[in-house]
Amino acid sequence: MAVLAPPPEPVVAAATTTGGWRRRLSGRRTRFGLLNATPVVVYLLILFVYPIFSTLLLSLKGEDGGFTLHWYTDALTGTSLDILLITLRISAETSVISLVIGFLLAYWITRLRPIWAGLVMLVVVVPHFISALVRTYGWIILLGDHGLVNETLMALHVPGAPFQLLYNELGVVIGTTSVMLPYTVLLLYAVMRGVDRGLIAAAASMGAGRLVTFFRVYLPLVAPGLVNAGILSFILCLGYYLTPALMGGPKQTMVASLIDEQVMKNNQWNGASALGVILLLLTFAGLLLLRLVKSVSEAAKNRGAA
Amino acid sequence: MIGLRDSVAGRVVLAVISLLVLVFLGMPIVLILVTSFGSDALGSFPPESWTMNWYQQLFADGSRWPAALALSATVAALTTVFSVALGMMAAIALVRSDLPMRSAVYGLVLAPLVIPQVVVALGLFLLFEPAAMLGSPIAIALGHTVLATPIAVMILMATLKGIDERLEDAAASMGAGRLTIARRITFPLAAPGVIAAAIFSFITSFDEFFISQFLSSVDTITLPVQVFNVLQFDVDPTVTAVAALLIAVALVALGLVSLLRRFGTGKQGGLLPVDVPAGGDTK
Amino acid sequence: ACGSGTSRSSGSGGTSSKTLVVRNSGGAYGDANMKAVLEPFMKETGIEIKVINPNYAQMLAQIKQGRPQFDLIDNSMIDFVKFAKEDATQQIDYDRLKTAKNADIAKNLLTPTAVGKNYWGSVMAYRTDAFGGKKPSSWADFWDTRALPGNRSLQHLDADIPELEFALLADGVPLDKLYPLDLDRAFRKLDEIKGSVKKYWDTGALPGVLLGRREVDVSTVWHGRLNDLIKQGQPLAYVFQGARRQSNGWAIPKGAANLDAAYQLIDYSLRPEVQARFAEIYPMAPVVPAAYKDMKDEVSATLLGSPKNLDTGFDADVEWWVANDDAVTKRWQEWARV
Amino acid sequence: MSELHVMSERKSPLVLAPDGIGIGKSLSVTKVRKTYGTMTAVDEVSMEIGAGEFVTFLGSSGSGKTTTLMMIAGFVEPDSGSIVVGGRDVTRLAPQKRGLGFVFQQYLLFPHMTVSENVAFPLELRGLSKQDIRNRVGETLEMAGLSRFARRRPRELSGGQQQRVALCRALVYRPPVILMDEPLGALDKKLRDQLQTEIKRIQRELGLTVIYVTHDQEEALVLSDRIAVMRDGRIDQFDTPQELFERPRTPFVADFLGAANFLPGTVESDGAVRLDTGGVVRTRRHDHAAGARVQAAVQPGRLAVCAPEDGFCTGIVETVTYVGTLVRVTIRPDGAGSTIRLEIPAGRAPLMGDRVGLTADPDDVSVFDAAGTGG
Amino acid sequence: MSELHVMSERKSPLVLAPDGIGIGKSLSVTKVRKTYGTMTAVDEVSMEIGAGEFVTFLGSSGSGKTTTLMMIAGFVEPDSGSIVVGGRDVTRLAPQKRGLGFVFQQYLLFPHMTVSENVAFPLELRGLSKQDIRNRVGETLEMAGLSRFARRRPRELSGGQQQRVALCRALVYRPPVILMDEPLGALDKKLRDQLQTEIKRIQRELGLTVIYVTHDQEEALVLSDRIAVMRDGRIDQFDTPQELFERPRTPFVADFLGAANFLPGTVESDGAVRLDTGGVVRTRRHDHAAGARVQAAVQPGRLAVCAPEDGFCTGIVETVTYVGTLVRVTIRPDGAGSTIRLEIPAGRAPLMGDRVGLTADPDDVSVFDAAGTGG
Ligand SMILES: Nc1ncnc2c1ncn2[C@@H]1O[C@H](COP(=O)(O)OP(=O)(O)OP(=O)(O)O)[C@@H](O)[C@H]1O
Ligand SMILES: Nc1ncnc2c1ncn2[C@@H]1O[C@H](COP(=O)(O)OP(=O)(O)OP(=O)(O)O)[C@@H](O)[C@H]1O
Ligand SMILES: NCCCCNCCCN
Ligand SMILES: [Mg+2]
Ligand SMILES: [Mg+2]
Repeated sequence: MAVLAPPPEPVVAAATTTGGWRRRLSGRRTRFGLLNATPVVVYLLILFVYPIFSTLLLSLKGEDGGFTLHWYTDALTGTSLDILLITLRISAETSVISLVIGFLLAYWITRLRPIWAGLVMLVVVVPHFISALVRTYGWIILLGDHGLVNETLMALHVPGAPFQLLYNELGVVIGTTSVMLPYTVLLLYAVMRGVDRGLIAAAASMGAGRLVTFFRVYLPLVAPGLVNAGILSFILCLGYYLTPALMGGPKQTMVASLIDEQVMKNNQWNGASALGVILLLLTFAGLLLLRLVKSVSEAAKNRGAA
Repeated sequence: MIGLRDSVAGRVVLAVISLLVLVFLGMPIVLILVTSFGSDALGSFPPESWTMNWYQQLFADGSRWPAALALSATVAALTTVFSVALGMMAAIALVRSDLPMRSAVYGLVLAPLVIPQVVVALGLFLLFEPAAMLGSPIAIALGHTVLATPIAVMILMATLKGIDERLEDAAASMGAGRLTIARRITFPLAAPGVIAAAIFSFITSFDEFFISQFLSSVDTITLPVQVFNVLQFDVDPTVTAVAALLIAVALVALGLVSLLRRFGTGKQGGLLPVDVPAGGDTK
Repeated sequence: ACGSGTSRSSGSGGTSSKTLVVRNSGGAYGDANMKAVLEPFMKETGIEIKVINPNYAQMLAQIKQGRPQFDLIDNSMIDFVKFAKEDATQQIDYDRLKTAKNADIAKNLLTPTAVGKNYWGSVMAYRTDAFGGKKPSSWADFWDTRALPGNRSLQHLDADIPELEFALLADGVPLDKLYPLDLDRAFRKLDEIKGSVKKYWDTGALPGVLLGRREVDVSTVWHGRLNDLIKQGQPLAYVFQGARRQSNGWAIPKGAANLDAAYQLIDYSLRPEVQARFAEIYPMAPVVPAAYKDMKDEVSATLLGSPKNLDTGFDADVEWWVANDDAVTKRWQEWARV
Repeated sequence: MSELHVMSERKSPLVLAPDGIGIGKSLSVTKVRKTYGTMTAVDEVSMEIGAGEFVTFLGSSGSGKTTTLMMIAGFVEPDSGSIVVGGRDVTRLAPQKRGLGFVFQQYLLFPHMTVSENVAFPLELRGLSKQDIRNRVGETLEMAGLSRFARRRPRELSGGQQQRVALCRALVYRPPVILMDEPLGALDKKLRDQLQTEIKRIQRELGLTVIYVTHDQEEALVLSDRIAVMRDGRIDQFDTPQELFERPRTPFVADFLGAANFLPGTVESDGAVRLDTGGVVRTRRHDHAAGARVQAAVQPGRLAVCAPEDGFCTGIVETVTYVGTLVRVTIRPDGAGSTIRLEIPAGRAPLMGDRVGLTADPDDVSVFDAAGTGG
Repeated sequence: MSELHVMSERKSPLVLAPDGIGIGKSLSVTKVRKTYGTMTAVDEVSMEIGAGEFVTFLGSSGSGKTTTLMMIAGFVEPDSGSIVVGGRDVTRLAPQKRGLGFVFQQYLLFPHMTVSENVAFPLELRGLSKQDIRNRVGETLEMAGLSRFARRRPRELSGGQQQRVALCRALVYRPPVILMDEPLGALDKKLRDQLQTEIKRIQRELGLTVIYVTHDQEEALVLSDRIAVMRDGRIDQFDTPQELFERPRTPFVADFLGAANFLPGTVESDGAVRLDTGGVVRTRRHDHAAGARVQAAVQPGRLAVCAPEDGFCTGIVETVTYVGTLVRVTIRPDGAGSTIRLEIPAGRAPLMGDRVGLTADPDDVSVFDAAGTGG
């Protein structure tokens, strides 16, 4: 059950005493939350946490069965570390680019008539019904040295053409971005729809130009969506391997490919688990950082307002 | 009722950029479609001669494609139902309540996206194998739901945040129960998000490889597994015909969704998760 | 449609279960097997066969659970060495294989836990319209980017063992002196070509596309992958000189439910006529020399393992590869990244 | 139509109630309290409301009216205290189970439904037949002058039209208790008069219990059986309009209802007040001892102008403002003290600069402690 | 602070204006028209507003007030017509370039900013120093009684508090023209009086041009230099309050401003009106010919009770309602005709059932065609 009052500020809500806890748990909003959260939590405990637990424990087990951290040192040194770093970089690049493009597209869609908006969404979404393996052949035809893009550029005598658009980092980012775009577009669209256009009018009434209105009003209002979309595409990208493998070169190996290779060829789960745990920790650390940044900027703002 | 128009120049620039991006996104698919009618598919482009050969092979006797397509569609549909239901509840809990240990729950929900899929797949195998559920579409769907739910939750959370929750309160004040509120208020208002979540749940399942592979049995091969098997070692242009077919199926399915919405609500709506913007005029 | 490990294993114990479940990699290879081997076998014996396509890790997981869904594995011999190390496969009882006994199959294909059945191999392929009439004919030519300028493609480690042997051959190592491989020398030689390698292909289908789209002019390729394209008129050709041969074979997993039928099928598949029948529809070569006797020359000429072509290539030393896999993998990854 | 009534449980159909028997429920609020952080929005408010009573919350902006209503409806959980509706403790009950109706200050129309769909919604919940719904919705919209807009979406309506839809949506299903948060605030006088009459009629005919929030004193006085005057999260006085107006218990109430003039002075032995400005004003009965410092309070409308020698106080007319039927006059009293405001019929207005005296009926003069400043 | 003024262009800093020189701009609206589908929201409205003038739009709900304001501000594009601000045609200009201020009916506070950030926003746009902004924001919030809430978010405020923030946000930067759409609608009388005074003070001191929308006649009369009475998308009359009230040009205006009583009758040769109920009522000058069917209109506050024999009309007192300072009386006239409403000082109220006569000053009686029904 939703309640009219907005949720109390975290500071206020932080019930530290047990008495506070008991009161919180007895609140209708709390019970409602527990009721709704229980299915997914139980589901994930049974189908996710429990089954992978023993596998993840392997990351702490040596070949002889004893405790070891060497899978972690392995994962954090040499090639593995390189791969981890490149994965983070590609994921970051991808999520930034797909946020920017996704933002533009989503905004455009909010300004279109429903029928056109629907068609645009179709174009964005439909490619994803096709296996990445197959889609790649389309990319080759489009982006290859003799692909349509380069042929066109050469026909136009663009200096430097043909450009290498595949089998390097650019190729990977093109591929992963195209995969992540639908997520960012649809997510941002859902958020943008909720923005009261009247607020834009309000800013304009005070003489705010388009840029100011955009940065001071529109952007903050869709910021939660941007954060969500950014997190989602970043995380999805972290675990993505097909497109990078298909559209990148050997320097663009992603962690998921590495894991896949270790497991599928060598039945080597320990290292794979270590990498998985590291990804998990990195993600949580990232989320924590986000929250920290948010509360620090909030605090700074409050201090400024004082 | 109040809104600010975008400037003409801005609109033009935005449209041009957007169209370019769209062409870029759609082009590979168009190219594959064209290729699928070429006699030397995957060999040259544009094709030197045309053929329906690959489509015939798709439905030839002994072809595994129809079964794989049917299985994937079934599994994806189940996954969609599971993960949208779970995701909606989770999103409501995360956005609309005072949930104790909210961050922990959020972290748990996101974790399946980060853990390598092979690891998840092995875990599910170890869970379902003793239960004699290998090859069961339900088992595969339950597995895919683990991956699809986080995505659904993310999308639905963003959507819910954009909906004035006091509207739900208004309905409650008239005596609407929680289900009624969900059905009549939250869902219609969240429709774009719900449909987006459904689409991505479907796609997540439809495109998933490891879990499908690990949970497969003698007669259950999903489409991605079949595509992988086919392309792993050989050049088989039949996949282009499969791709073309899938595009058709996707278009029909998405078209149906919009029709259903139109008839369901009696309102003029768009094709996909698009609705008249809630916040202002449409122009 | 819910065949499950549990229900099968409960009936384990020889002949009680009528169905034989065969694992192979599916795809065109699986289709050809079905047509040339499995279907005729079913017709002849009345034994029903089902095919399943789990991959390596998945098979191991099933075997370790004690209830593999399959009775017979059709896979690359190199994987069987790994299986043996994992103690996942049974000792082959050669007494139960009448056909194999005197078929003159190469020794390295009759291992304690696996029986080879079809040769395949990695070869060079190139666009015939690429080098202005010049044709590469050896790995040295592949490496000679000055004489034959153009993009190359080599196989990625994700697809199979790296192609170190080709580098050594290009560097002048004779065919019979390859093993044990000189890693330093091989990678030094690979350094030379690295700049021209546009893509390390990771699926068997890719070289055909890369060559067909003129992304590269010369590439390594699993022999046979280009046959259809060539038939359709694409200007592509193979070079057999220096081909690396490997073989697919049979092995029986621990816990297999239907041993008898498994042995029967192994034996059946090694009959010369069955071997030939398969080779005619799928470009893999029989391991039984007698199979070539009745085969048309056009066919046998295109097969890597035919007596005529046997000397142009070499057999991959799978024992060496498994023993050195980890080290090579690590080194290859590091090499490829810098 | 008016003889239909609604059960408090959702999904139950509307039931015919015999004429004249009220369906309203009694309400009892005990020491409810709500704090936001360090801010106390509602501070131990208690009140007993009888079935079928029309009660208004009157109070300045931010005094806790909406918050109190929200707690009664169940949208805000009180930190402490209890709420009983029709004998049943609903303090921890979900809003949808309380069987109340609500008109929200911000309307909260469903943007995805048309006007008639919005109004039909509560009826659909109660399982009425299509035909009944159509009739009821039609009648209700008609009453509010909205028939032409039945098929519009809320965002295609003007502010006042939206507010009327919100009112219709709450009235249409006749909940036994209706909470209305400034339901007519955006309407012009004519419409407001008309809808006040309708609300009152429906409330009377069905015996509904209504809690009404308004910032319009006149509206409160016209509609209410009793008025609760709120200030800073507390109820200053809860009384009939007449009582409130004539016997305000605090300077705040006196001031809030009529923007009273406060005249400081000292109690004489006969109970009259000698003003600091000199004159003596006779007052209503009070229990301040002789010699006590007090302030005498008089509403601007209860002061009359007279010859300077006849008044309890004299001064110069400073401003005369024309406000339609009435004229507002401010007078600067001789000696010290702040200006005194009067509202008098237009015909009897003095001219600016006139020297005048002031008189008042003793019954219209309240006496308060000097401490109270009249908020 | 009050001597600061704002240029019409964004980003330009606030500029000191010499005291007494108005910074307001003139405004000219010519035949603007806006239709939504088949609905005409605003129908060829024209008006000239002088620099520094305070103009109020008064009109019933849905009459097109907000729409007209929106067109002036540039948020709604007129289908036809033109709008000139300070001599410059702005009809096709983007809102942010028009240099106007706006208080929206729905407040439209920025939810992601605190109260003080909301109010500071327009100042930041104009590049004021941090210190200046802090001071200006502080003063403005102080004026509206919001200082305590400076660091809250809008959703943590009561309805009236939010409305005041919206007002502050528009006043703080002193735009030369401010459009206000019911800016005080959610406030109680006391606060409203106080803020009316502030608005008026600021407007006068800086010579701002203000267009104000209200549904409150009294507010309109108090604040405005001129009032435009709107009905169904048109302006019925655009005049000074006094003119409007005393010489309404249409029955609608008469009715809307004071809920006039309309008495049907026939014009006599001397210009007086013989009512259908019998008596003769003297009226203000009019140009209806003798024998014409007309209706005489009198505001309830302009009627007085007298002995039955002295009145132009007699009747029985039907209801007497207590509304504070005044008493509302309805009288059922002898013979036919609808009830007549009076508002008279509480002291002079008749009793229910009394037979009374009615009189009125001839200057308070307007005469209209019989056709006009008075809306
Ligand atoms: N977006 C719209 N679509 C259709 N009709 C509209 C739209 N906006 C306003 N209208 C109609 O135009 C008319 C004028 O509306 P407007 O908002 O100007 O009225 P208003 O005078 O401000 O009324 P109120 O006092 O109720 O706010 C109304 O009848 C309204 O229903
Ligand atoms: N969510 C909230 N967080 C913090 N303070 C709040 C919140 N909601 C209300 N308040 C504060 O509680 C007090 C009472 O608010 P409430 O909305 O009940 O006032 P109100 O009497 O309805 O006023 P108005 O007439 O202006 O609507 C106000 O001071 C307000 O600022
Ligand atoms: N993991 C081994 C891969 C072997 C590839 N075999 C290619 C044979 C094609 N039919
Ligand atoms: Mg309120
Ligand atoms: Mg309006």
